[in-house]
Formats: sequence, C-alpha cells, structure tokens
Amino acid sequence: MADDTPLLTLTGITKRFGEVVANRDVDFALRPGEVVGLLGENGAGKTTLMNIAFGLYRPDAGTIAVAGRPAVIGSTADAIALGIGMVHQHTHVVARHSVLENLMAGLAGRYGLIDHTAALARLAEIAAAYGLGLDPDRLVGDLAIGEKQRLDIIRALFRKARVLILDEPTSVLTPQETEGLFSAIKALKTDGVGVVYISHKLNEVRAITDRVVVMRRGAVVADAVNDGTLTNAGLAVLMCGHEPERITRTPHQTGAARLELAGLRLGRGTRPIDLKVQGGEIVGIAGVSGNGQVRFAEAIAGVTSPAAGTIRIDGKAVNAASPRRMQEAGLAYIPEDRLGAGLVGTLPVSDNMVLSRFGASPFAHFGWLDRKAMAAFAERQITDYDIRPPDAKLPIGLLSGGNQQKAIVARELALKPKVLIIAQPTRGLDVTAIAFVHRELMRLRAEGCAILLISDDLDEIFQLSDRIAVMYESAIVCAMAVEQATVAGIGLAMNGGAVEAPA
Amino acid sequence: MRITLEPRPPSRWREVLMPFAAIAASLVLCGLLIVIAGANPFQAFAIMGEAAFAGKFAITETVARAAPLVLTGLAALVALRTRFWNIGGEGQLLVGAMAAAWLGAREDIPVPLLVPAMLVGAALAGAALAAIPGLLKTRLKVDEVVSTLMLNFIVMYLMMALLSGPWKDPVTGWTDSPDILMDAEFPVFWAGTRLHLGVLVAVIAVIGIGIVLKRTSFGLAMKVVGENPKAAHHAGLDVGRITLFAVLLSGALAGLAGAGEVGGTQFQVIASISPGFGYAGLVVAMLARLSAVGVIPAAVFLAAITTGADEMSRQTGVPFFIADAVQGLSLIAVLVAMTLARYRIRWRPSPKREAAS
Amino acid sequence: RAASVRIRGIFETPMEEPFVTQLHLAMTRLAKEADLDYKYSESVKAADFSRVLRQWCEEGVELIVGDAYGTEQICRRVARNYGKTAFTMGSAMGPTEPNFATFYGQNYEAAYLGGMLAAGLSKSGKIGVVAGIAVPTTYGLLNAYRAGAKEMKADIQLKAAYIGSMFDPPKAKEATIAMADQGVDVVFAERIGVIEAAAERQMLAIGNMTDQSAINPKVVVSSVIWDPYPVLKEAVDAVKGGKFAATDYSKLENIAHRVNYLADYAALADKVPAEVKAAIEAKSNDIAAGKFAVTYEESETKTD
Amino acid sequence: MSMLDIILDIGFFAAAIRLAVPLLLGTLSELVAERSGVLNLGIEGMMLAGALAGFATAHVTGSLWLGVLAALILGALIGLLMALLVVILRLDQTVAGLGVTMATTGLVFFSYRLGFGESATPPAITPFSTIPLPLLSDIPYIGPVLFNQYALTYITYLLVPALAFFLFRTPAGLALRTVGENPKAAAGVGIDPIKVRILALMAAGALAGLAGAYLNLAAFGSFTFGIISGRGWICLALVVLGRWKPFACAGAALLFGAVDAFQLRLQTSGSVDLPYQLFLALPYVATLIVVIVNTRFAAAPAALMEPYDPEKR
Ligand SMILES: Nc1ncnc2c1ncn2[C@@H]1O[C@H](COP(=O)(O)OP(=O)(O)OP(=O)(O)O)[C@@H](O)[C@H]1O
Ligand SMILES: Nc1ncnc2c1ncn2[C@@H]1O[C@H](COP(=O)(O)OP(=O)(O)OP(=O)(O)O)[C@@H](O)[C@H]1O
Ligand SMILES: [Mg+2]
Ligand SMILES: [Mg+2]
Repeated sequence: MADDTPLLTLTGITKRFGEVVANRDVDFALRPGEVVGLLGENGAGKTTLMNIAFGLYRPDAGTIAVAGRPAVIGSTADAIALGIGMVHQHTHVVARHSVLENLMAGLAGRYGLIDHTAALARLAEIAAAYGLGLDPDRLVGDLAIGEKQRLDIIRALFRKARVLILDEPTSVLTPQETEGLFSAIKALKTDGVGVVYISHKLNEVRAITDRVVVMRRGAVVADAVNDGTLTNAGLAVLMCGHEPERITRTPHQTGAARLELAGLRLGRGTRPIDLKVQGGEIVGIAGVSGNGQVRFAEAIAGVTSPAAGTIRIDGKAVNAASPRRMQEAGLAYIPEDRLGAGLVGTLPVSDNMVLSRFGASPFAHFGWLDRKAMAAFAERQITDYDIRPPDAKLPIGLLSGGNQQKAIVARELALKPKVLIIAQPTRGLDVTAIAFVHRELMRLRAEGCAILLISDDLDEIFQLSDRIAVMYESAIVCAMAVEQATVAGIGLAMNGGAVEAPA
Repeated sequence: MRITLEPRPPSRWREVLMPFAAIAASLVLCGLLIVIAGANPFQAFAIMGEAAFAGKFAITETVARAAPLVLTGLAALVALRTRFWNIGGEGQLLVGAMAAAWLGAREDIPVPLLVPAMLVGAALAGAALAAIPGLLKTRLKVDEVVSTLMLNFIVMYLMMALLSGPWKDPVTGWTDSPDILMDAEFPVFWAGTRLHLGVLVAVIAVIGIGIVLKRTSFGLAMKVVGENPKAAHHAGLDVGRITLFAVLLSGALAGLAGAGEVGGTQFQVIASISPGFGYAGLVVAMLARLSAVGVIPAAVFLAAITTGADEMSRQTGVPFFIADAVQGLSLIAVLVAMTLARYRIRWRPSPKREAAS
Repeated sequence: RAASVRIRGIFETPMEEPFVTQLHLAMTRLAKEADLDYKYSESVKAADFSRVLRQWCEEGVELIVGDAYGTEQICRRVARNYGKTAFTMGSAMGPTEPNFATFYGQNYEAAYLGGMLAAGLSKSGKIGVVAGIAVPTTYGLLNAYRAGAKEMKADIQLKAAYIGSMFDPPKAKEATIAMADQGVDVVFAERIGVIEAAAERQMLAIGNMTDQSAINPKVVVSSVIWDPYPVLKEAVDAVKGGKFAATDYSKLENIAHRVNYLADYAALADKVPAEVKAAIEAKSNDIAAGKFAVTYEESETKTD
Repeated sequence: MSMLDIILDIGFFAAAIRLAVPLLLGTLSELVAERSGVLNLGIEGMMLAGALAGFATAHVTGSLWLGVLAALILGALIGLLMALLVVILRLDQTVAGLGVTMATTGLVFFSYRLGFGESATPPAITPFSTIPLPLLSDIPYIGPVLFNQYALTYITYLLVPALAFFLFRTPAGLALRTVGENPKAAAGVGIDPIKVRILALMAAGALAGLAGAYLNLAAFGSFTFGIISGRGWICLALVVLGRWKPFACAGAALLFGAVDAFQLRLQTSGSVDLPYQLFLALPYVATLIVVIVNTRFAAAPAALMEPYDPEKR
C-alpha cells in the first residue's frame, strides 16, 4: 500500500432518529486496499453510519473527509461522485428494468443520451477483473436474489467506487456465492479499493477483514487489527458487553406425529415434500434464504394454498385450508415479517394480542366486542411475558423489535397450539430477547407441541432442533436427527449438494 | 436545501386542535380572497355566519343541506376504513336517487310501505353499484380509484339517457323524472322547516356506523384489514369479504343520501340533483379525520360554507364561487395539518452553501 | 330605500348562459328605471334552490324572477307555501294560482324569421343548428326555424346536433365544423361555440337569445332575440299595483310585444339579398298583426 | 349519410385530431406524473387553470403565445403545489389531488368573475387559426387531416416522439422511470427521487396547463365554465389505456377523439337513432373495460401512489 491517506474518514458523527441516538460521536477511517469489518448487535448503528457516508442520511453532527480532503456529502449523488459505493442490506433494484438499465440509471450519459456501448464495455471489464458478470439484457425481476445482489455490487463498481460498503452482503448468498464475493473483494483490495464489510457472521468477518470496528448502542467500542487472535466469543463480548446466555436442549421423549405433510408441493414444478413432526419435537428447517422457506411456512399455515399435497394435524387432514381453519385445527404461525404480516402497527397492543380471535368468545359476543375482556387479556400477557413498555393502549409499532416479537409469541402461545411454525424467531433481536424466545420454545416443546423452526441461522438450528431438515429449491432435500448432522454436511445440502442421509 | 419531515412525539391536544387550526387557516386564505374581491372579510364572515346559523330558518336549512353530506361522508369513511378509495359516492348517490324516485312514484306499493321501500331500495341500489368496483378490486385486483371514477360518469350519462328518454317528465318534457307520490314525500318533523326524515336517517346512520366501528368485531376487522391487509389475512380474516362488505355498506350509505334528496328536497330526479355530494363526501371524511362522529361537524361546516357564501356573495358582491375554493382549500389545509400534527418540517440548508460560507 | 320593491333573480347556471343573461339585463334595466332593489344569485345548484327561494320569501321579498326549468317541483312548492311573494319564472308548465306566473322563454316566432334568413342566405341548400340538451322547448324553437326555412326554400335541408350539455363550447364548435364538412353554410347558434367555428369555416351564423354580432360581426348576420323586458315590466307593474296574478306571460313572448325579434343585420346587411330582407320584413309584420301564426311544435327536431 | 360515409370523410379525421389534441396533451401530462410515481388527480384543475391563464393573458396582452406561456407557468406552479403536498409532505395522492382540483376550480371561477365580471357577451379573443404546412398539407387525404391544423397541434405531434425519446433514450428519462419504479433504488444510484418527482409534477402541470390553453386559445376563443368538462378525468383513463407509453397514449387519445367526432357526426347525419348520452358514456365504459382486462397494476409504474420517505428503512 503506497499511499496511506484514508479513503474515507468519519469524525464525530452523531445521528438521532427522534428519541433514538443511532450514532453517538463516531470516528471511523478506511484506508486504500483495506477491508474493515463493522460489527455490532442489531440496532447498534452500523447501517446508519454507512448511510451517512453514502449521503442517504444527514448527520446531526460530525464531518466527513474523502481521500484526506473535507467532503460535503449532501446526497447519494455527491457520494457517488466522490467514489463511494454502497450495497444495501436489502437490495434496491428496479424489477421491471433490464440489468443494463439498472446499471445505467443515474449515469450522465453522452451528448445527453444513454450510452449503451460504453456501459457494455464497462460491464465486460468488471466481469474480467473481478469475476462478477451478468447478462445485460435480463429482466431484473427474473434474477435470483443472489444475482440481484451481484447486480448491486457491479453497479457500485460501475461507478468506479474507491470505497465499497457492503451491508450484510452474504445473508442472502449461498456459500459458493459467498466464495465468489470473497475472491472479488480480494481482487478489489489489490486495486486499492477500500471495503467496509458489515456482517453478523463472525467467521466470515474473521476470514475476510484486515481490521474490525465494533459498535454498541451507537458508539464505537473497539477497533482492532485482525491479526488472527480474534475469537468469536471475544467479538461477541465486545458487541454485547457480556457472554450471551445459551439455552440448551435436553433430550426427552417425543409423542405421536402431530403434523404430517404428504406430497406437499409449493409450486407447479417443485418436488413434493413429505415431513412428520412429532409432539414435543422441534424440527429445524435450515436453508439459504430464498429457497422457498416463506412459501413453505405459509402453505402449511393456510396463508397460501400449496399446489398439491395434504396436511394432517393429529391425524386429521385439513384440506382447502385458510389461516382461520388452520388455527381452528390447532396450528399457530409466527411469520418472519413480524410488523408486516404478524401485527398491525397502528393498532394498540391490546387489539394485536387478539388479532385472530376478536370475533369470537370471550372477546366478542354476537358480534359485539368485549373491550374489557380484551384489555384484561392483554394486561395479563404483558405481565407474563414482560412486554415493555407495559402499556396495552400503545400502538404496537412503537415497541422495539424484541418486544414486538415477545407480543406475537405471547399471542400465539395463548392459543395452546398443537403445532407451531415459527420463522426467523430471533432475527433482529438482542441477546436477552433471543434467550427469552428460545426458553419459550423449549417450554412449548416440553408441553408436547410439534414445532417447525425455520431459520437462516445455523447456530440456532443446531442449538434448538431435535431433527434438522434442509430446504433447497422449494423442497426438503434431507432430514436427520441433530446428533447425526454436521454443520459441514448441512451446509453442503443447503447448496444443493448430495447428503447421504443416515438412517 | 433539503426539506425533511421528522416525527414528533405523539400528542393528544395537537391531534384535537389540528382540524380547527386547519379550518382557521383556510378561513384566513378565504379572507384574503375576500379582500382581493374588494370586500371587508370580517363583515363577510359575519354575514356568512349569520346566514348559516342565525335563527331557526338558517340553522335548519344548514342542517338539511348537511344531511346528504353526512351520508356521503360516512360512505367515504366506511370504505376508507378498509383502504378502499370509494370515489364513486356520486354515482352511488345517483342510483339511490333513481331507485327512490322509481319506488316513490309507484301506486302499487301500500302507502305505509312507500317511504321504507324508498330507503331500502336506494340503499340496495347504491350497494349494488358499489359492488362492481368492490368485486373488481377484491376478485381481480382492479384499482378502485379509476373504476369508481369511471362509474360515476357512466351512471351520470345513463341517468341522462333515462331522463331524456323513458323518464322524461310527461308534463314538462324536461329532463326530470315524474314526481313521487304525495305519500312518498318524507315526513318533516319540525313544521315550517325542512328537517325531513332524511336528516334523521343521517343522524341515525352516524350513530349506527359509530357503534359498528367502535364496538363490533366487524368494525375492528375493517380496521385491521385497512391498516394491514397482510396481517389481517395471516390472522385468519377474510380480507376480500370484509372489504366487500365495507364497500357495500359504503354504497348503501351513498344511496341513502340519494333517497334523502328525492324524498325530502327534490321530490323527483333531475339531472342536476347532486352538486357533487359524492365527491364532497371524501372531503367530509378527511375533515372528520375518519371518525364517524366527526362527520357531523365536518358536513355542517361544508354546508355552512355554501349557505353562508351564497348570502355573503349577494350582499358583498364577492363571487359565489368562493364557496368551492374554500372547500378545496380547507381539505388541503386539513391534510397538511394532519401531517404537521405528526411531523415537524425541518429545512436543512444545503451543505454546499454551508461549506462555502 | 325601504319603500322600493325588492325583486330577486335566481339562476341555475352562471350568468353567461344567454337566457340568464337576457333576464338579468332586463331586470337591471327595470331596476334602474323603476328604482327597484334587485339582487340575484347565479349558479344556484338544484340542491340549494329551495333554500334560496325560501330565504327570500321569509324576508318578504315581493317578486322572484328566474328559471324554473329543471327545478319545477321545488319552485312551485315554495310558491305554494309563500303566497305573499310573487313568482315570475321560466317554466314549461304554465302558471299556478295565485302567485306563480310563468313565461316560456320562447323566441320561436323570431326563430321562424331566422329560418327564413338562413334559407335565404344558404347557397348550398343545407342549413344547420347546434343545440344544447335535447328538450321540447328546444324542439319548439328548432321546428319553427325549420318551418321558416322551408317557407323560404321548400327544398332546404336542416341538420341538427345536440352537444349534450348547456356549456361545452369546444364541442359545439366541433359539431359546427362537422356540419361545415357536410355542406352546411348557414348555422343557427343555439349554443355558445358555434360562431367561432363558423368564422373558421367561412360560414354565416345566426345568434340566439342575445344579439351575438359582438362575438364576431363578420360572421353573425343577425340574432333570434328573446328580450323578456316587456314581460318583466308587466310583472313588476302588477306587483307595484298590488294586482299580481298567476299570469301566463308567454302570451307576450312574441313579435307583437317585441319580446321576439330578429336583430339588425349590422355589419353584414349587404350580404342579405334584398328580396330576403323584404320577405322577412313582411312576414314579421304579418306575424305581429296576427295575420300569420307560426306553429309551435314540440316533437323532436331531427336532421333532414 | 351512413356510418361508413362518416368514417371515410376527411373532415372526420381532422375533427378526431382536433378533439384528441387536448386529451393527448393531458394524457402526456398524466404520463409524466405517473411515470415518476405520482397519481395526479389535480389534472382537471390544472387544465382549467391553464385555460384561464392562457385566455386572460391573451386577452390582456393580445398575444396568444404569451397566453400559452402563462398557461405553462401557472400549470407548473400548481404542479409545484401538488408536489409540496404529495412529495414533500407525503400526503395521500388521491385526496391531495382531489383537493387541488377542487381548490383550483373554485379559484379559477372566482378569479374569472373578478377579472371579467358578468357581461352579456363573454369577452373573446381571436384564437389561433389553422396553418396548412407547405407541401405536406397537399398530400392527398393525409395532408388536410394532419397538416392543416393549429400550431399547438403541430407542437403536440412533436411532443409525443420527444417524450418517448426522453423516457427511453436519455439518462434523465431513465432516472424518471427508475424513480417511478423504485425510488429507493434511484436514491442508491445518486438520483434524488424527491427532486425528480417535483420536476415531473411541474412538467406535468405545465403540460396540463397547455392542454387547457389549447381549448380556448385554439379550439375556442373565450373562457367559459364548461371548458374542461371532465377532460382531465378522461386523460387519467387514457394513460391506463395507453399503458404508460407515449405512442400508445397518443393512439388512445386519438381513439377517443375519433369516438367523439363520430358521435357528433352521427347525430347530424340523422341516420341512427340512439340516445347520444350512450356515446358520451363510451370513453368511460371503454376505460373501465380496459382497466379490468389489463388490471391496472400490470403495467403501472411499481411505485405509483407510494410516497417516498428518504429516511424510512
Ligand atoms: N430510518 C430510521 N428511522 C428511525 N430509526 C432508525 C432509522 N434507521 C435506524 N434507526 C434506528 O437507529 C438505530 C440504529 O439502526 P441501524 O439500522 O443503523 O442498526 P444496524 O447496526 O445496522 O442494525 P442491524 O444489524 O439490524 O442491521 C436503531 O435503533 C434503529 O431502530
Ligand atoms: N423506521 C422507524 N421509524 C420510527 N421509529 C423506529 C423505526 N425503526 C425503529 N424505530 C424505533 O426505534 C427504537 C429501536 O428499534 P429497534 O427495533 O432497533 O430496537 P432495539 O434497540 O433493537 O430493541 P430490541 O432489543 O427490542 O430489538 C424502537 O423504539 C422503534 O420503535
Ligand atoms: Mg443494518
Ligand atoms: Mg433491533
């Protein structure tokens, strides 16, 4: 590295959202050819900090310098002009435009016209240099999620970014795609590009970064060179301030099959799914996100109808099911999109607590709501599950993610379900909330409920499941007892690799 | 420079005061127009207030004028609860009026049943018309803003065809329907005024809808569907059915407004029976901030603007069209105020200029 | 001022509607001559008609003048309930005792002359009329126009179009151009918008209600005038004299009382052949003297 | 005269074009707004304001072109107001648009009364006259139909390909489309969605103003209360019919111009005896059918009616 002037320097950055202080007097620097890992719990302020560098948010205080010179970044256009590129946690692409149109949007063009020729040339250049290619004419809506993210990365490189910010890039990638990304990052390093790498996957962070910066509650709490001495546990302590509590699974006797799926097809062309979950058993569904997990859960829960197959609960077939019929049959479903699908953010906690039940006794009689009963029920749940703040009248959207999840868990468990489907139960939660949810799942398991646990987080799957099944391309490709499963084997299956399923 | 909205902490009094602030703002704008027209705004407002509210005649007339607005306001509100933009209140009102006029002129209906038949028929007609965009939206996902708007024009022209064809007034030959029977005229419950059954129906509707929205599980279901249809579906609510019910209810309410105009004030259908009551219903619903009880003051406010502006215009020479301007301005003012109650506007100077200075 | 008679005008359309314009002008003239207290409301929606009328009645206004076409029921009902106020309204239904006098708003006698003029001017043998909403009073007018034209030239062809509203000048203009394309060279401008098209297509036009030569003197040969001044004067005099009755003022709406007449030829006088002028003059005198009666016929006027 | 005769008549096509031009201008206006993600229900009011601005300016100054300029400017200003409401304050586009139409309609009539009073003969101007284009207007059939029109009509002819070129060939057009599809994606590549939407609404306002001005500077020489008569609402429907593409929108507008011209001629031809109201309802019925068949959202910009909040996650 010839020149050691930082490509990007953030000094004293503070950013508030209403009452929340997302960044508190943050200093951050990135040098040429350096990969910096940015770590922190959910809500620590990582994305906010980088959004500020990219001109999406305005800081309330602090300054930015690019290549040593003070820079004013008032918009993303300013950031791009200064050679900063960002790939967001959720890709932002135009589904109905072609790859090429997506790449060229926002570029100046030539003689006031869109310059296709130059764009194609640049695309080929990027493919050659970093191994990142895409068919320019494809409609972006047809791309797989990993390809969309590649498009985002190419788009940043297209603009000759010297600073590349990657916000949780691998959460939607297969391990192969992750490998591809890593080799691209290495190629970028040698070109002198600086990379900010935000991730919760500590193994990846340790593998690819030169330095890690850890944030907690909006402030930087550690800045350490990745000299090979970092450990996952050490990083976790830096992030949360303590060693996370771990709920462990104790083996116990399971009952008869409570949930049986036979010949379930999620789409016309997909393979059938056969799966049984016994009472008191947790079956973990592992898989790279985007492999049909959401559709799988929704099909069982009656939210969408599967293309084919039967679903049995306690031996009874529930056909042509709707969410209501599945609830009546004893199934509870906690979707991954909590605020989008599980709650009505503008309604008070008390209404949300009975969202699927307010039409019937004890919360309504002959169509008349019993507000008193609803309030009493909500108060009890708030106390039992320690939901904060303890105010049943508060619109639930104002609660933090962890407390929203507690509320949904409280609501669904109150139904005393025979079968529970829970998707990404701890996504976006901090350690105490995670421990709470895990404890509740174990309690339910002990009570004999059949639980289908869908998670991207392999650690969580291994920690809680009695059996592990892998979902790949909208089908279950293998299922085995947790004792027989290995992380490597499951990882291979998640990529479509063959697994010799032990008996 | 960049303008951003920042959420404010929630505040009860701000929410309560907001509509008044909005109305005050629109009156200030209106006052400006009056000054431009060369009149004294204070005097003009005094005349308006007097013409709308001073004395038995003024008050009862304003209330009677508000009755159809209450009903179309409720119609807009009920549909909006499920996030259905029923711009079709106007057409639903017209079919309601036509149904009421048709039934009210029939000799073969027993006299005691005439008025009830008109009310029920109008409600059904309005609901039936609303069913078209309702079904299109819930079954085929056809955007209701366009479909309801188009249906208004279609209904209006069909009504014109009816009025200048089969329903042409046999006596005058003009485009107005035959008169309804004497017995079909809505009873007036305060002699010497025009407080007719339609006004009572409007008040009952407010109470009824208020109760449905607040106290029944259907009301809560509508709200859940409107606020988050995905969550509603996950919770086992039949989103399509609930939306459709709300839309039918909405159409029925607008149809009732038509019945009131036929049975209580016009006694026949004429081409210009509605001065845009259906569209004004949306204004009413927004002014009322989607609360059923709020519909009454909102409708009375709009009615008072019309009744007041008319007299004010005659006395001061300010063009009468100011009434239309005030309605539109007050709608915009309320919308803006609703936003400002929840957000604060921050003007951030451009960082470039900041850096340069 | 307390002693002066209060009269009020109520109009469903904006003042630009020629019928309303004529009423308003006549009232203004009367108000000036007889020192009346005259005020009016324009663009009164049907839903507001009853209120405005009753408000005036409550105030004890002596005379209400206006247009009951389209709001017939409302006007008559108010009149029934307020016997002290005199009404003189445009209506197709005739007067009702004791206080509801009517006029018809009819200028068909003049339209007959207009038809003669149109036929006399037409070289193509095709004349036209662009009207608003197809209603019997309009037919009465157009049929007289047709009869006058036929008298002038038996083989004349009349084309009629209705634009479907009182106000859509661009559409009226298009309808006129459509007529020009079909060979019409003289057009009767029952609605606003026609004269503009006539100017573009070198047609001649005949105005309606008001003297419309001001709109385009190079195109408008004459206008079929309706001037309600004599009607209103009688009504006001009756009110003043305390002997107002439910009169059918349509008996005045003719050439004899100068409620109907054909306006001066103005700038285009020399375009009109002398024999046409003479024939119209003679016919006008015959009608005024009662020697010739224009038939009034409300069946639909269709294109020949 | 038979229906066929009507359709084969040159005058019919010329009339179809004259009737289509204001609709087309309005449709292009709505197209620009919707392509940026804003449903502009203020269009009816903008057209009316453009009509008055154009007329009043031409009446006072005696210059028709100054009238056109005034209509463009007033339209753009109302577009700016609409942008303030729906882009900056992020109000619901449906109500805000209706509010803008209501308020401007009232204000326009109010100002007309104040400015021009009530007079027996409404004040008039000499409108644009048709200009036969040399050579082109001599082409048989096509010439008299297409090239014997008003100057504003020729400008409209040029606007259609110009807008298509702008949308699909220039970076600014791509930016506009990107904002209408996904404002967050646009922001991510350095496009300011707020700025784009504000400009789009101003352009839409200017085009709507021009549409209104056409009606009384070219089609008709004075301002009257029925001058717009719901043409703005028809434009809203025509964008759907034209699937948000300039040439298809031009086709849609022409189709409706033709239906209207046909309807007017059918009446004068005296050959068919149908209530004319059915013809008047035709554009609305056709639009409804198209909207059903093509379910609006199949082709509509993905972010249509979605407010953009830069700091929303
Ligand atoms: N647009 C916003 N509006 C309001 N609050 C926000 C916004 N963006 C972030 N926050 C809040 O700021 C804090 C920091 O959020 P940020 O997204 O930066 O966290 P993060 O470290 O990226 O978390 P994650 O690991 O979940 O991505 C959180 O409390 C969050 O709720
Ligand atoms: N987009 C947003 N707009 C407004 N407020 C937000 C937004 N996102 C988050 N918040 C608020 O910011 C606060 C923190 O949110 P976040 O979900 O990040 O909490 P957290 O600190 O991670 O808490 P928990 O541990 O319970 O997950 C909450 O009060 C939430 O209501
Ligand atoms: Mg983040
Ligand atoms: Mg969180």
